[in-house]
Amino acid sequence: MTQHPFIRSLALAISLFGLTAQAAAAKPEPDVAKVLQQSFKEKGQAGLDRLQQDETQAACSTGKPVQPEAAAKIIATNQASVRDPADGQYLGDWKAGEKVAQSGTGRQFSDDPAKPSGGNCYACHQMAEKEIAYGTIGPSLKHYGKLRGTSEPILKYTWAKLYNAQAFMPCSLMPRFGHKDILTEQQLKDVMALLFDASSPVNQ
Amino acid sequence: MSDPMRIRASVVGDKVEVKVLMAHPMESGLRKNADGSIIPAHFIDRVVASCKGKTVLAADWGPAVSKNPYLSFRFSGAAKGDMVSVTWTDNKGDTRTDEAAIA
Amino acid sequence: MTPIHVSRRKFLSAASKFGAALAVLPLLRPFAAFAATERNTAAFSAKSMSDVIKAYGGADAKESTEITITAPEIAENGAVVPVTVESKIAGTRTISVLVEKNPAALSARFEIPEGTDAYAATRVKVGETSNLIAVVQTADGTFYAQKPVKVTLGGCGG
Amino acid sequence: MKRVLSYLLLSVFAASASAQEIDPTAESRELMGDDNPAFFWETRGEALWKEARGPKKANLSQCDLGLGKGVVAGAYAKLPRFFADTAKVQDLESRVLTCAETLQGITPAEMLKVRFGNGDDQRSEMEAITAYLVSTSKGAAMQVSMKHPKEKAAYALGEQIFHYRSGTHDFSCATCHAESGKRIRLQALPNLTAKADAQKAYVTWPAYRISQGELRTMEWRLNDCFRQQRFPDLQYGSEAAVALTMFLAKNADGGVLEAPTMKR
Repeated sequence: MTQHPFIRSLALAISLFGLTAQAAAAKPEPDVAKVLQQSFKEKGQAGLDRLQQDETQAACSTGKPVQPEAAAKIIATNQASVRDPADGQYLGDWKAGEKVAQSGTGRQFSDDPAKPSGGNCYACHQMAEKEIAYGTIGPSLKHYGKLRGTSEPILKYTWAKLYNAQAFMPCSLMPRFGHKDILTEQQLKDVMALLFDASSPVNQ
Repeated sequence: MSDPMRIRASVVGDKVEVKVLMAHPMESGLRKNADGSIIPAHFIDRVVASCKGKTVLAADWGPAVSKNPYLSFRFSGAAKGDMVSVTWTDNKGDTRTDEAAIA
Repeated sequence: MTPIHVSRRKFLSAASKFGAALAVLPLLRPFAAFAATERNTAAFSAKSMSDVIKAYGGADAKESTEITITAPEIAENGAVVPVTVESKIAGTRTISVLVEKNPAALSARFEIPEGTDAYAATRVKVGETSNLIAVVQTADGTFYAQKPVKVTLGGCGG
Repeated sequence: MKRVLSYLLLSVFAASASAQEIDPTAESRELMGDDNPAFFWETRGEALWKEARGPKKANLSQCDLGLGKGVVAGAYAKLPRFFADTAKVQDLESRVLTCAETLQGITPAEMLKVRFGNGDDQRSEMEAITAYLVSTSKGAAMQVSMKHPKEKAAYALGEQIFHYRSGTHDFSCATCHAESGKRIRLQALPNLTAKADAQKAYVTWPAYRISQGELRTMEWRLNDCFRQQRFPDLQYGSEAAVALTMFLAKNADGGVLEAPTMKR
């Protein structure tokens, strides 16, 4: 039942080698969606459509590790959704990126839909060393660019990971910031700069 | 109308330990409403505790004391059954007095 | 409270309108008086420890290891930070709790009559990571101790 | 011997370091002591419970919370449960709404006029009543029945809702609450699928939330989690709310109730 990304991908790797090949995961009972529709009400910007799952969400709601067939499908679907920046530039302004990383609002029924959403990166990740209030749901991103450099492949991979984390890790806990229109292209670039810019606090 | 305070006074060794919880918004005067208007300051600014006619603690407070304030202190010269009385007054002139027997 | 109290309040607000409160107040409020007294608005609007001490007619404060501040290293929420101050300095008459970076530094000032321990516990608002300062007045002078408290973000952020 | 001692010491330090890492704000809670403003809600709630109100001018003292009419102490430890008169599984809050309607003639809409208080002049009667009722179960161990088929069904439904990923952010309850030793920002996250964590979490609600100056109940806790999951507004006492509470309460079986407590 673990959600740890490493273990999950390990399990995936093993099952891809046919060691634990099993039938596809059982689907949730059909009436859950109906009960949810009856138990929630639209409020603010959050309509009842928020309760309708896409294929990826449904496949990741079993409470069990995702099975190989479903995993391959998730990766394929989500890979196809990734859009590189229109102008080919991956890096924006790290100072704006830090603001995106700090902000946890956006898309909640209590939020003003006219205001930009945050990325809330610090909720789950360590980033700049001076920010001690970081979560541990995701891996530490401290010194992200310093450790990896800024080659084209690593920029491209990181962009895609922010855009749609499920393109690489089926049932990743991370929101699909680009694919689900949570962050704008400019905001994604700014977060990229926060991760890669040599003067960003993440790399100090 | 404000809720009564919770006053707990008990003998600890040769002292009396008093713990008081007060129900009060302790509004700082710095916060804004949803419409942008300032919420006026509203806070307890004076607290006096007494036992057997003698002041055992007095305090001046500002709006930086937390909402639903807590106060604890210790004094000598009283015994089980004696009454401890606490009075607060706020910046709007509201006041409240409650008392409790030392246990 | 008594009508006298109210009229003093009115006087204070009138006085502060003319900017006179700063000068007049310390005179109105003798240092060791424990009876109902006038609020020292100058002290409660002061931005720094030294201005708070000045407002109470004190002079330079000496740092003292005989004052203990108990407060969390990391506050779970800045809105409610538990703080306890205990002074072992003989003849402690008042204990003040200050938050260095709050808009007004002074949070609370406790008057300690004869027979009451030089000890007070309360909970204060701490707007941002800051020093908590405890100032103790005795007949011999003014002393202080300080302790840093980190204020951070908890929860989901929204 | 020395070696063993220093090893023991080392492991003690290692243990405390990791506890600090997982829950950096534990010291802050510790120093708060047991002087909890929840007391004000408990007092108000008790008065509301005993006051003759509503069109029927009755109080709530004949309410059956599962242990028989008028039995309050210990009832919360056995909720949610199936009630024959409503033919439904109910949590504490939805059961109180039933009692207010049948005994006092006060409609749920009236009871929920202020569903969640604002820590100031907008006070929720349900938060006060819930605080009072739960406080009478302090020290009781959670013991939730799964005998009735509807109780089993509610648990199973709750488990599915717990894992249901949806909305703009793909979040489910499990996103944050299905792994041990994690935190969000500095906040330790209970793994609600693991016994020890599930107990510790459940037995500490309702709680006085110091950041809001308000007493919060499990109905609020679930509603606000879903808000942050970017879901719509979970309805008070709805089938989903009760089922999820059933899942959490049953997972906390054996845990000793401490609520109302104080939280950040």
